[in-house]
Amino acid sequence: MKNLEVLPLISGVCCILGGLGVVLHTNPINKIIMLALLEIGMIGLIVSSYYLDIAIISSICEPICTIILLLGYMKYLTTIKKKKKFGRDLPVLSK
Amino acid sequence: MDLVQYILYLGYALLIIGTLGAILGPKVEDPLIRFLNVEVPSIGVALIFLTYDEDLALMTFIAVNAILSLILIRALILKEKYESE
Amino acid sequence: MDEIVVSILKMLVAGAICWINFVIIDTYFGLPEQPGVLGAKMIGEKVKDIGGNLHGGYFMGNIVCSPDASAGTLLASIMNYLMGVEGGLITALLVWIGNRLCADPGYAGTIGALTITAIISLLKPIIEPKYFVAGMVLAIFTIQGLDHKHASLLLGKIAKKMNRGE
Amino acid sequence: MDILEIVIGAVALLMTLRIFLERSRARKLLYLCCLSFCISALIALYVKSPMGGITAIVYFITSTLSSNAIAYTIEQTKHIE
Repeated sequence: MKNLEVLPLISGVCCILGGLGVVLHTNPINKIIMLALLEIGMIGLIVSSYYLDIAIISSICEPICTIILLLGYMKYLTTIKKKKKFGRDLPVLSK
Repeated sequence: MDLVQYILYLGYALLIIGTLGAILGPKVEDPLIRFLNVEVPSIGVALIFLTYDEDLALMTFIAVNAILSLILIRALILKEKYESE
Repeated sequence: MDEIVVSILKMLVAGAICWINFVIIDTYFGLPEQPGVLGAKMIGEKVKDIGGNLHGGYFMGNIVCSPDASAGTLLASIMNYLMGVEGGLITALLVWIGNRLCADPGYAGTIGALTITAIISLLKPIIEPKYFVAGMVLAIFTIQGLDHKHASLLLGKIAKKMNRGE
Repeated sequence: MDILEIVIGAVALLMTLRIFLERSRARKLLYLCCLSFCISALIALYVKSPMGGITAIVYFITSTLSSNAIAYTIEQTKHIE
């Protein structure tokens, strides 16, 4: 443990706490914030082994993944709300 | 402890946490929450790729992961939509 | 032991310079007046709910949602540490591109980067550029990380004194 | 280890713990912004070459983009829930 620098130590703490946080939280937006923390840890570990080009590619792909998850969450939420509203109305209409 | 061993053990820890969390985590009956738990072991796999110096595999894995999440979340929305009709 | 005290003193002085630089530039370009994007409005209202000031909350939300003079200060001091004066100009270009991606006019970021480049090139014989990197982290820690209520009250008072925001 | 890296590392460790323990969603974003400042400074102090500076700039701008999207979604879904 004595020949490690500061960046790998911080990134390791980010990875472990982010992984526990994604599993333990139950609201999807909280889970996505914790996923951002986990990806911060992964980028730090990639940089600390000097793969700088892969770090650039990875940090460009991270907001794309986040935006896809957020758009999907909004669509999913509106679908569930619409299903609940129809579920109350539809038997009345079909009678 | 060496840097390589440190990253390797970190990747194993993320794999174990993520797999157990996807099976018996809290409120896992909702498919969106289970899908978000599955993202954790994929980052563990990326760290293990990093340990064995597979740089091309790591780059491909990270890029494909973004596209894969698009397909899976589209499938979830379609399932909810077909169940409501 | 004497060396450590001197380096901590240099870091604190550099932090004070960075704090004054980015707060004045951001307030002058009207960050506390209105939220630039929709997310900054939500953060300002949440900060107001815990007892802070609304305009200080808009300031903090605008820092989170787009790279402003704070990001310009940090990145320009990084590139000055690594490349010299040319790095500051490259940073101004890249921060402007990032600002346009976040749907912002982008004057605050570039002017912040150019100002800190001028300050660093003036002060280079006394304080080396790597102290500015750590000083900027301490400066952003006092605003975003320490205590949101009192920080937003202080920012609101500064905005009122400079006639930006009520 | 340098004294500057130790100070920045202490700030980053404190921010990580406060993100994990905070209840409100909007204030987690403020702590996340401070953490990405710290990591960007640590990358530049660790690599010490111009390519490291480019990596730090690209990382910081894209992390800002991601937190912008999260804040926008919190505002949008407040009316639905």
